Amino acid sequence: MLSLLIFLPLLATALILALPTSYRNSYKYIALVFTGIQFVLAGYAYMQFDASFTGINQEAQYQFVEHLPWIRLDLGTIGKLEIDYFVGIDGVSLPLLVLSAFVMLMAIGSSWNITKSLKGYYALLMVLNMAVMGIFCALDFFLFYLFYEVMLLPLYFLIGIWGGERREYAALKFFIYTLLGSVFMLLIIVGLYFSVTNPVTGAHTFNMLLMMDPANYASDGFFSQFAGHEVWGIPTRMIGFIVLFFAFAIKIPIVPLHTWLPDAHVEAPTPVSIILAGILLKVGGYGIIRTCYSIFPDAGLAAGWWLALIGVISILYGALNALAQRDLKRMIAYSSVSHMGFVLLGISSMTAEGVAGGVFQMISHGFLSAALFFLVGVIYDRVHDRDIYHYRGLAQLMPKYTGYVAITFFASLGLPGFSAFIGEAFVIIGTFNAESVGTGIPRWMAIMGSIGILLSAAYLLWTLQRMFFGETRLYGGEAWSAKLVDLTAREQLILFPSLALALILGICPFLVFDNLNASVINLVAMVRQYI
Amino acid sequence: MLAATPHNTLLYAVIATVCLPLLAFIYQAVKGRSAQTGIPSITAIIGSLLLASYIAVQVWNQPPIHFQYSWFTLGENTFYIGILLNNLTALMLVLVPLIAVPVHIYSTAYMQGDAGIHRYWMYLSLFCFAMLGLLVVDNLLLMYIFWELVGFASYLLIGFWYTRESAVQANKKAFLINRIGDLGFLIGIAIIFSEFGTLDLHALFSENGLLSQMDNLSSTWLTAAGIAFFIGAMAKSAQFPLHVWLPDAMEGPTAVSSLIHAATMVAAGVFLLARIFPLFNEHALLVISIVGTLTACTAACFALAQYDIKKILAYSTISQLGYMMVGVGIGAYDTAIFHLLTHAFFKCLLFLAAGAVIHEMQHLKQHVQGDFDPQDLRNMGGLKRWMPKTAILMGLASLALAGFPLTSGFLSKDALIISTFEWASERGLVYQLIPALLILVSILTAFYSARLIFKAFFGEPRLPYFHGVEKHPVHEPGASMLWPMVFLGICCLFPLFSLNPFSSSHSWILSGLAVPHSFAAIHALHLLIPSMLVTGTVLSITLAWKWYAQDKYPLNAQSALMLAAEKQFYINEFNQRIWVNGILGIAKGAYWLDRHIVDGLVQLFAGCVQYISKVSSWVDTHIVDGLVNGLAALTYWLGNIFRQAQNGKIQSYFLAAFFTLFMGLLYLIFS
Amino acid sequence: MISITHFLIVSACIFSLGIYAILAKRNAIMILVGIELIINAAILNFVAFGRYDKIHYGGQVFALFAMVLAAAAVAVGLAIILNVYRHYRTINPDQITDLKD
Amino acid sequence: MELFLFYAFAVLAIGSALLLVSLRNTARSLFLFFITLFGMAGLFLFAFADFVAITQIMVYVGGVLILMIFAFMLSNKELLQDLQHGKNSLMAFTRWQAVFVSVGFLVVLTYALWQWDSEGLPLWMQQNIQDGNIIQATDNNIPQLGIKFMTEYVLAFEVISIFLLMALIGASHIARKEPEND
Repeated sequence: MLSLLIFLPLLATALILALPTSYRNSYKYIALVFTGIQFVLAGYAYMQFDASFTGINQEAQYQFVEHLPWIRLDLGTIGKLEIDYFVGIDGVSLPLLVLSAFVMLMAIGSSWNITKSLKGYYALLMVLNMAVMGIFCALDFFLFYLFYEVMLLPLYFLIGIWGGERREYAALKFFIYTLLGSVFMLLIIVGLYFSVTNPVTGAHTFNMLLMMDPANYASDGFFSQFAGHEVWGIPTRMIGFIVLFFAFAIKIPIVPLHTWLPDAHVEAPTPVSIILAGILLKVGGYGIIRTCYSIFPDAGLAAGWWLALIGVISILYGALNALAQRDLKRMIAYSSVSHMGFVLLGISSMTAEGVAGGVFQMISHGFLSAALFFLVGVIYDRVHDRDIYHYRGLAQLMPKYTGYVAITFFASLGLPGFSAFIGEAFVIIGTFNAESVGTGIPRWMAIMGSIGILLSAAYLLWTLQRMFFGETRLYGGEAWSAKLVDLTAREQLILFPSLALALILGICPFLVFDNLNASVINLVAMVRQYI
Repeated sequence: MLAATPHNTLLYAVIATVCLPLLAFIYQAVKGRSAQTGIPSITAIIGSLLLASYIAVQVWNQPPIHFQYSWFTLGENTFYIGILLNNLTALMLVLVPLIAVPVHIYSTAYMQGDAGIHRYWMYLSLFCFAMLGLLVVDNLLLMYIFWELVGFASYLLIGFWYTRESAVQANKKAFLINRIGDLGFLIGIAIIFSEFGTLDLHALFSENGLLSQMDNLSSTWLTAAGIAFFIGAMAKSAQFPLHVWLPDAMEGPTAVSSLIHAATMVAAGVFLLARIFPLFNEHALLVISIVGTLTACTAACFALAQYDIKKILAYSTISQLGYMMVGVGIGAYDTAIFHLLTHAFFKCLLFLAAGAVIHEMQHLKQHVQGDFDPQDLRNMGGLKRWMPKTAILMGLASLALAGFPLTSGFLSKDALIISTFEWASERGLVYQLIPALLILVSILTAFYSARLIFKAFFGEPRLPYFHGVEKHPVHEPGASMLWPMVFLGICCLFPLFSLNPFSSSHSWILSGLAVPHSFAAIHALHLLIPSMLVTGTVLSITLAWKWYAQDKYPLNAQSALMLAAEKQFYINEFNQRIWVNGILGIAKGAYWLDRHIVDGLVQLFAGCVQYISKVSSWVDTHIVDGLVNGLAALTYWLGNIFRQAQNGKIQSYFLAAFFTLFMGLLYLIFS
Repeated sequence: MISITHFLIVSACIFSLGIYAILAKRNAIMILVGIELIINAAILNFVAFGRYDKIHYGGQVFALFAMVLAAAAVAVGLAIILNVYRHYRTINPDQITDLKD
Repeated sequence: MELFLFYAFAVLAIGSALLLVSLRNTARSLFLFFITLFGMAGLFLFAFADFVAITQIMVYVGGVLILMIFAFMLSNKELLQDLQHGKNSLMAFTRWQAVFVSVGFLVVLTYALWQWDSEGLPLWMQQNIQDGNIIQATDNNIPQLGIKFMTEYVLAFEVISIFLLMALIGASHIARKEPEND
């Protein structure tokens, strides 16, 4: 079931590659159909999901598990190499899986206008699709890492070939940044591998779930909780946590490591921006929950204060930067930094409300930012300009577009009734609550974080006012007004579901929370035992 | 879980009351441009009114009724969707549609012919839905949701004429300032949640709620929570210094101003405070009363110097909201709600009447192709000749605002001021400042309302267009505008609220709310205060008559003080310069930081790596590869030289042969 | 009696000049002349050394043989030159480059 | 006196050869070549090879040189061309290459001679000098040569005769005029 979900796009890739170029107009339909099937499969998984399973650290608590031995090598004195094909989902990965399938559909829908070497484009898109699905399902760290790396490559090419003017620069920056992170991750993976043994077979293992149980660590293993190893006076487990966090923090991204994001977004074509913002950033948040906190709960708890501080800084800094932008896409990119800061803040609070709010914020930001980038793509497609000051009074020219933009902006600035509100509000509430449960996050951080909500309203409304209201006045004059036609049916077809979803989740957050809750409680309990 | 069956009808009635405007909103949103009549909205709001009346009758003076459904579970806490009905809710639930219906009907005429009228009805219904939802919900989270939705609807309506620069500036400002309040609200929610673990109003604030079981109400976090919620209320109810959005919000259509920015939404802050009243401890209450007093005073002063007819009314609203806040702050939130109710009617009427005037002035402007501001008092004067009914209704509302006997305003204002006096006398001399200031404000209120009436309707017309126009465009408004005004005018009179026109204590509202006051009643005040107020009011009206109706204005209108008052003591400029520019400056700085320091470091790092790689690449190309290339080049060069030999010239071959021979000889000799 | 070294030095000079003529002259006939000079230098050496061999008379015999050979070479060479001239209308070896790569 | 005459002949031979190679006029060069050959023949005399000297004059001057002059005259257009277009290419690269190689040979040979001289005469020469088996000025060489040709070197003589014949036939064949349509 999950394997089908993961590897279906590969079939599409093969099909696209096999078809001669004369069928190039059918590629998008192939991609669409396969992603559609994926979405249906993800929906089926959602329907079949039993919300009472707690996931996180026990294999029995995962669902749709497929656990096959993959690579078994006897390395003699070093021990036995044990890599499994191990996939399964719990409450944290399920919503992200559904989100990925949904955002992929959006991305393919917005690729309709791409004309440059379609075969390569759709093939890469499908490979990317496979990789992200794999990341959210993988429970073997080796497999996880594999998918993580596979994800980078198509993105590099998608930005580097189909991007804007400075695409090579942006693609390279993105690639090197992320590669830097994954190299660090590999370091920790290897360290963990040599510390952890499978109690059944006695071999070293990459199984994440086994890594979460302190009993499986060799008594003097490098990352063992009981050995108390230190490097430069820092406990090894703290180092492991920090380095692993660093790897995912680049993806989220947190503030000092975020500079790839605006460049990558600005240069990437619209569908890639959608995937970047909609799925890729979530890999960071997901990774922190799935690996950092689950494998190093003690270190995570100790570092929580700093993580929350980074989250708060990201929120405020991202929002302030967004306020200073002239480029619409760049503004949205910075707003992503700000919104993802909430995710980090929520997770680091380690309260059920905070973590669930963080995950919810990821979901919500997933399709809202996708919708935002799509909306930017709409006017960029028309006149190839993204400067906010070059537009004025678009509302008269493009009333439907303005309507969608206004709704999306309000949804993403956290208007109640839309999903972003639930995410942000519960992150704030959870963080505020952290002091009561003793995870060490002071309350002023929640208050500072909430200022981010105010700032996000400021930059979004200001943009709305500058671009859409007032008398129509365009930089490009009459030529632009002729080109700036209102939304087409296809564009509405893509936007409407995402906004509808935002509304539905805003009103019915239990659609996510019910499935999420058991896992979150389990995670929080696992971490809090180290208080 | 469903409550006992007899209440089921009530539940459905409540849901229907709230959702009828929502249905109207959805219907019109789907229909789009073709839904211009507004009939769905009007039908919905009338339905809501009827149902609300039914609910009020059922609920009034009954124990609170509470419905609750689980919404979602998060951690160990379950969040509920629920309805909590008590007397306060019932009152407000009737008030909102009661005001809204006349406004809707008025709008059919007022907004006629506007290009965006389909949006107007949509937004108006959305507002009604949000406002009604805000009233009935049973927990703070839902309340917050509707709280923001109300602000959102207000945003949409203020910016209704979105091509006007000032309108879109105003709605942005309104939303942002409300956002500040929302943050307060949100933080308040967070504090409550982390202290009590629930957000349920009933569980928290009912008679046996969590708060009443607390021994020590004076903990810091509780004070913080109180102040946080008050900040929320401050923004929504336009309390100083967060009031700045309300005067600007007058950019919206006047009917909207009357409903949202005078009668209902701005009163939501007072409603919120009343609903969560047990939360407030001494400190928080004192802050509330001080801010309320300050607001009442400053807004009254600002109102004195305004020329825009709507702005005067806006400031007067702010000032009256200050009164209500004082009412809450002294613990007598029943008087505050009472004043809220009476104020809703007369202020709504004032706005509608002002709207009628503006409407006619607009007609005049179009008729004579003149270029003047139709809202400016200085362009009016002597209008009673053409619009006598409007003049009478507006005068009536002004009297109510000024607190003249026989009007509703007299009752509520007196009740409020008397309570304040009673409260202050138990505390000490410094506290007496608050009631004293309130009396002063009351007199000022009378003065500026009189100024408004006299300048607009009395005296001689100030514009030349009024003279010698054949068929005069200025006339009484049409029936669909007039009748709602008449209805509201009736509601401004005392019988609706109390059978005894001179004593508020017999009012059914006060007895219905039954708030236990923390201070003893002083009966002497019930005579003293009203007579003081009436005397002051009459005097100030007389003075205003002399100054404005008879044009014997003794002051310099251009004096610095007057200008400062007109500009609200430059508070907007202050905000602009300090906050807005400050934050924009910080934002620019942050971006600079991002570009040059953060990204700069990355670039520097990248540059270093690049430089190193350039060096190594240089080494590679010039040294390592250089050797190889050099060898290749040498071979090539030699090859070229030898190729020269292969030039087909016999002598070259000879040369080569001899040269080789020569070399061989040399070898032989020297080896 | 003249020492052998004298002969050898003269012969070396003639030899060198012959080489020079072969390499530098722009006329096929002069190249032939250069060859003759070299052969003459060789003959001089033969006779100079032949003086010390009265028994076999190898030096003078071979000097005579060399002359015959030279004459034959000249005859064939000149015939070739004539043919070349007929073919190329020149006897400047610089302009006859059909052997070029 | 003997040495003086030797030097005179040597200077005559070398000088004319030098002049020969440096002149641009082929006709004059050929006449200078005649003088060189004559000088060389003179030098043969000093090596007591009178027959060789006579043969030199007869074969070279009477045969080779005449042949050359004929050949030159058959292609004498070259002369005019050379005079008209020939540029003074004293500095030309090929010229310097030639100078280098020839001077190089001269130096090497001289050096070799010097080396050889200092080592003393080879063994067979010393033996012959000791045995008195060297040709004296008074010796009559011609009968000896005839005897040697017919006895000791008869095979070489025959071979060279046939070779000469072949060369003559070949030369005449090469030099013959080709039929027009061949």
